[in-house]
Amino acid sequence: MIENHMTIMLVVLPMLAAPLIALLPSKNLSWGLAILTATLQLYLAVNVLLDVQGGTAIHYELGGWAPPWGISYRLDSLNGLMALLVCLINFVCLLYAKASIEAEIPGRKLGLFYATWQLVVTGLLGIVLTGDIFNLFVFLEISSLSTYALIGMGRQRQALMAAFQYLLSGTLGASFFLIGVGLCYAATGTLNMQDLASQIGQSDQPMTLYSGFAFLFTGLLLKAAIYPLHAWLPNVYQFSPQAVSALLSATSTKVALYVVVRCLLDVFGVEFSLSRLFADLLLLAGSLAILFGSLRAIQQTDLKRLLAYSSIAQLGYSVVGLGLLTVTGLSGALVHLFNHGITKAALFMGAGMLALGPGTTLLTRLAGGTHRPWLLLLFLTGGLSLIGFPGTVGFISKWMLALAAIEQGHWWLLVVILLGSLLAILYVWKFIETLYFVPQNPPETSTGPVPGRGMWLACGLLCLAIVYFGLDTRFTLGVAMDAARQLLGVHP
Amino acid sequence: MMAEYPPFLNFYLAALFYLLLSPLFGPRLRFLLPLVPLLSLGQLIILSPDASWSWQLASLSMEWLRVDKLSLLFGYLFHLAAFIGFVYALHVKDTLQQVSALLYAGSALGAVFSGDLLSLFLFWEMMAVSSSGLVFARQTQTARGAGIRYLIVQVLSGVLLLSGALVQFQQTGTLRFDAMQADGIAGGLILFAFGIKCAFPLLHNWLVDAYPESTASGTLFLSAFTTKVAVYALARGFAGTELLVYIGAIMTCFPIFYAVIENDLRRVLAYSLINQLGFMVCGVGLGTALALNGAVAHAFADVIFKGLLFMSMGAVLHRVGHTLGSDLGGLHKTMPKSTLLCIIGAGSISAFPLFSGFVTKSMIMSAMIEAGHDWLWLALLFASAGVFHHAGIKIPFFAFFAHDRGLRPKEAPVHMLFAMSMSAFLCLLIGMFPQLLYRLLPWQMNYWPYDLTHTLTQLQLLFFSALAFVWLNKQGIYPPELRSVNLDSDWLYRKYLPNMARWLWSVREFTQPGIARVQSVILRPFSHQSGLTAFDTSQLLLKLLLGLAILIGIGLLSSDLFN
Amino acid sequence: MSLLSIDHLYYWVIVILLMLGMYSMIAKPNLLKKLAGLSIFQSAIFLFYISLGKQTGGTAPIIAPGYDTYANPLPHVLMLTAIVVGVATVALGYALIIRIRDAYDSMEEDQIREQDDQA
Amino acid sequence: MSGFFDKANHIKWILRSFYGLCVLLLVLDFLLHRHHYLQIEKIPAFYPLFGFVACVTLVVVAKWMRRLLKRDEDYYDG
Repeated sequence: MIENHMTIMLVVLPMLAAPLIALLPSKNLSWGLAILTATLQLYLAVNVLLDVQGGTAIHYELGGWAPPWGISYRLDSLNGLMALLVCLINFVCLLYAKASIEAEIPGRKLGLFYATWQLVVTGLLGIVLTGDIFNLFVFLEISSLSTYALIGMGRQRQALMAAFQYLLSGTLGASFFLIGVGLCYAATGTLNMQDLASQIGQSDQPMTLYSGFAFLFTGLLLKAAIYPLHAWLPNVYQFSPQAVSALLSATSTKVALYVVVRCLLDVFGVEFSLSRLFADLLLLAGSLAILFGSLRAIQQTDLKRLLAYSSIAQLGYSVVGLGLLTVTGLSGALVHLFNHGITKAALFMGAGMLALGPGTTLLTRLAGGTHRPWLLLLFLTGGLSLIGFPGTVGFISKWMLALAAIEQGHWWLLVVILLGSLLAILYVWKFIETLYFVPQNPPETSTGPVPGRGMWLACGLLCLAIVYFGLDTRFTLGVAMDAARQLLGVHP
Repeated sequence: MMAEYPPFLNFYLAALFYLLLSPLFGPRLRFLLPLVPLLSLGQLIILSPDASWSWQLASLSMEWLRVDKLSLLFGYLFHLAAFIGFVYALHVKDTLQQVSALLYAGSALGAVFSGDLLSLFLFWEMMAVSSSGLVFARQTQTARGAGIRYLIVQVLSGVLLLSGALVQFQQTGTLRFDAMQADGIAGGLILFAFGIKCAFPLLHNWLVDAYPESTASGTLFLSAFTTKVAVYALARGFAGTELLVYIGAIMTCFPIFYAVIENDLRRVLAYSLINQLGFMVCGVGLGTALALNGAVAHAFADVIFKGLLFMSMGAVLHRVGHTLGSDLGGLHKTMPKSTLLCIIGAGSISAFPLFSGFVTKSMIMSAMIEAGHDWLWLALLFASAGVFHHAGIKIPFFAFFAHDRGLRPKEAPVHMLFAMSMSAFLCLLIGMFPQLLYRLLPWQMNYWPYDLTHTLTQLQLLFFSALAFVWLNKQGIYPPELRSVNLDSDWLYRKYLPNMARWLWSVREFTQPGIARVQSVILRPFSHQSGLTAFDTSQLLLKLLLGLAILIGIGLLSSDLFN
Repeated sequence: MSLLSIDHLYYWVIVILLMLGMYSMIAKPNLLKKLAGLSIFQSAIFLFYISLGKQTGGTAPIIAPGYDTYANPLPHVLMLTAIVVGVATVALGYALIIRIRDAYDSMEEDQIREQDDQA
Repeated sequence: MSGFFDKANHIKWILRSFYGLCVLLLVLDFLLHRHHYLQIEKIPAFYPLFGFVACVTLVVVAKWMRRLLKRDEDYYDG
């Protein structure tokens, strides 16, 4: 019985936990319940992913209503991987959040913080698992609204403005998505993804469908911060509470990009959506993102902002992989979503640990961090992964993407990918140098809160994951290849 | 059976333990470091010759242990170098340096035992990163600058290697690292990558830029591994590539001119390192058994005698604080042992009979004649005379003799002297009993260096080079040591490109007001204030809307309706 | 032109509302007015959906004798959800504005920016 | 050892023995029979001549190069 409901439990658990957490009297209890939920979810996510390995899919009909009338949930390798990413990051970030967030947010608000956090996770998992496109919109808004609230809790007052800006631009993106859904509905009369997929070819209103397609995707690309639509991201990542930056950087843009992949390949289908021009557009946008993001990252003087721009660049890699439209490229893109997720989360956590004392992430204020040599290890691992150094996860994704670029004879793309790595060295070096080789003047005596054990544990876990999945790719790359084959309809 | 794992693991694990244990035991731990290469050498010796060890990575099999005579020779050499290096570095209490050195030595070993291009790339990049730690460890502004330039060039080499590997994989479906063709994209890229690490002409600048900026012991490690791994890779991948003979000949000749006018004695040694590499590259390019043996044997000898020279200059750096020829002199009075050891190193690099350089370099020279490259042989002969001139005489002369500047530093510390003595002993041992080294060489050959002709001609060449030095000095023609920098190919990226960038920037500055005016006209209805700060919501939304409009436009255009 | 016909009038209203909302979001420095613009923008989308369900001559979808065309109820139902989402968004926006006013003592974006620039 | 190289006649003695060795090597070139691999080696006293001329050329060219290439010590920092 339970097994049948495992999929939906992933979404329902945090939704139920959220109000309970808000009501619990002490911050430790709230956190305890949150981490308990997260652990359960992680267990469930691993289980369902194991269930769908090898190409089967789980269908779940909400309330017993069969699609296209009822809402159905569908789980295959693709969203199984994403669900695992969200649950994993959620778990690790919660581990980290305890000590980190208590230094940033007054104690009476902590219950609400964890409750909101659960809502973000509910929304993200809902997006990942749902098979209904309007339901997806609702979850998108659930996660976005709770995200705005979390961002607004940042320690500096700029966080409020960042949250407000994100609210405006995020709603803009979601609205475009909604317009797109409406137009598609007008053309096909259905909201269920699979049903939609079967209707696409037969629609008698192709113009409406194309407009819907265009609106839907631009809205999603905005949520995913893909190159020309990335402008909202740096402020958000810079001013959020530390744990929230880590959570968002690893999940929210990734999940949005997942929706792009799902809609593009599964719903609209390769022939419909990826006429050559559109695929080339993705390649171009991705390449520009890689170059632009890396160059801007080099210019930054704030560690978290630098990481934010690097995120824009790294998302570009996934977009490039998507635009290549081959199994190699797509699996590279998908595995990069996962790989970059854990890498960036680790780096934001490191930044948060440095910021505990000074309360800012300005690089000049963080200089001379030699008193924490372990953090250097974290920054090195994460930084090397951003560069794409072999032995880290970053290498795996870039290797796949580079291979895919050569397969297609896109030499310029290979140059862009490698150039991106070289630029990454510069910005990675920039923060490592400032943090560890520039003596601070005057030397700041490191008082203030010391990173808690949970923070170290979380960082350690992610670092291990970066190296482990960099050396043993059977699991991550295997699932990504499965998903890519399914999406492109290629059978091994 | 237990011992059948790649030796680099010994060093990586040691690095990990050092990092873990150093907070507990403090710098005392460093006294254990020389044991690492010793124990690892033991493992290498009992390693069975057909051992192999591979790792599955994403449908690729990475071969981390391929044992043959060529890789074994370099394996022994690197263990030896690491041992000497850690003894020499016993005074260093800097965790960064120790860990970098361990990782660096381990990576070099990993590279020579790699059976495929991907593993080679892995260790290639590990070498780049770990070795740059040794440059940064000097903790000066110039070292940081040199370090980042070094790192970029090294990683660039790795990136080229990766591209080559990718192309080869795409074309042939295999990543195995064996003899390759230099024509074709894959081979070309890989050769270029090797060439950077091997300091080919015009690609050599990272070496003379960064090596002299490292710490006393750091330079020793640096000089031992990176370039020798490159020689190994060339010997394995591109033996017999004619192009390399010419490149090698140029490499032997051009650095000696720079070495004569260079002031920093460690930089002189860096130039002479390139010169020695030139001989090895020539040997690889010739590709005969004798030449290849000569190349790897010379690499072996070079690690030891160049190390010895760098160690003696390191001792000077350690005691005096700099190695500028213009400000040194007369050190033999208080550092007699270092002086003597330095002279042994100088004798070896100059290839005096009975010193190690002679028994290895003469193989390459003989192979050159056998191959009929008469003119290139003359160039190499010229370079040999030049080596003696700048490394054999100039280094000991300007540091330990020349004008007495009144410096009275203490003799080098005991552990340094011990490390240097070991190297000196090895130089003489190889020089006097070359068969010890010859027996280890990978290819079959029949060669004996000490015949009358070789010995006599070499002595004549060297003595009359020395005579020229004496004569030039007496005539006052010899260029004095001056505090200066000499332009080299790094001018391109250290001066020309920054200037270009500055120029472009000024163009931008010039046009900026115009652009801003246009912007403000377009955006006037929306702007309440000029200046783009982080919190201009209007700007943000405008940007987003513009992006949305463009994407929607293209999305619609791309539809079938318009096609 | 069919696009200009009276049949498409409501589309034009929707487009105009969308533009109005966007203009207000972009051009007004006052945060409240930006938020109001967002609200207008969202309302336009609600109208768009509602117009989708409209059938000429159709009535509310309750089966009754004498009527054979009904409006499609689904978009209307969807909009109930969307309105809830919209309300939540605006409420959150107001909450943020209140906190912004506490922190900066202003709701005008240019004044807020000045304060941040000085800091 | 410490004052050994300070005395002028010690230096003179060293130099003289050095000159002596040079002369000896030069003479040996004519007395001993050495192998000739190449045509050019047959020039009498080829190696001594080559060694001397090579080094003088090296230094002269390097001096000329220095005029071209020498910059201030802080050239790149500016």
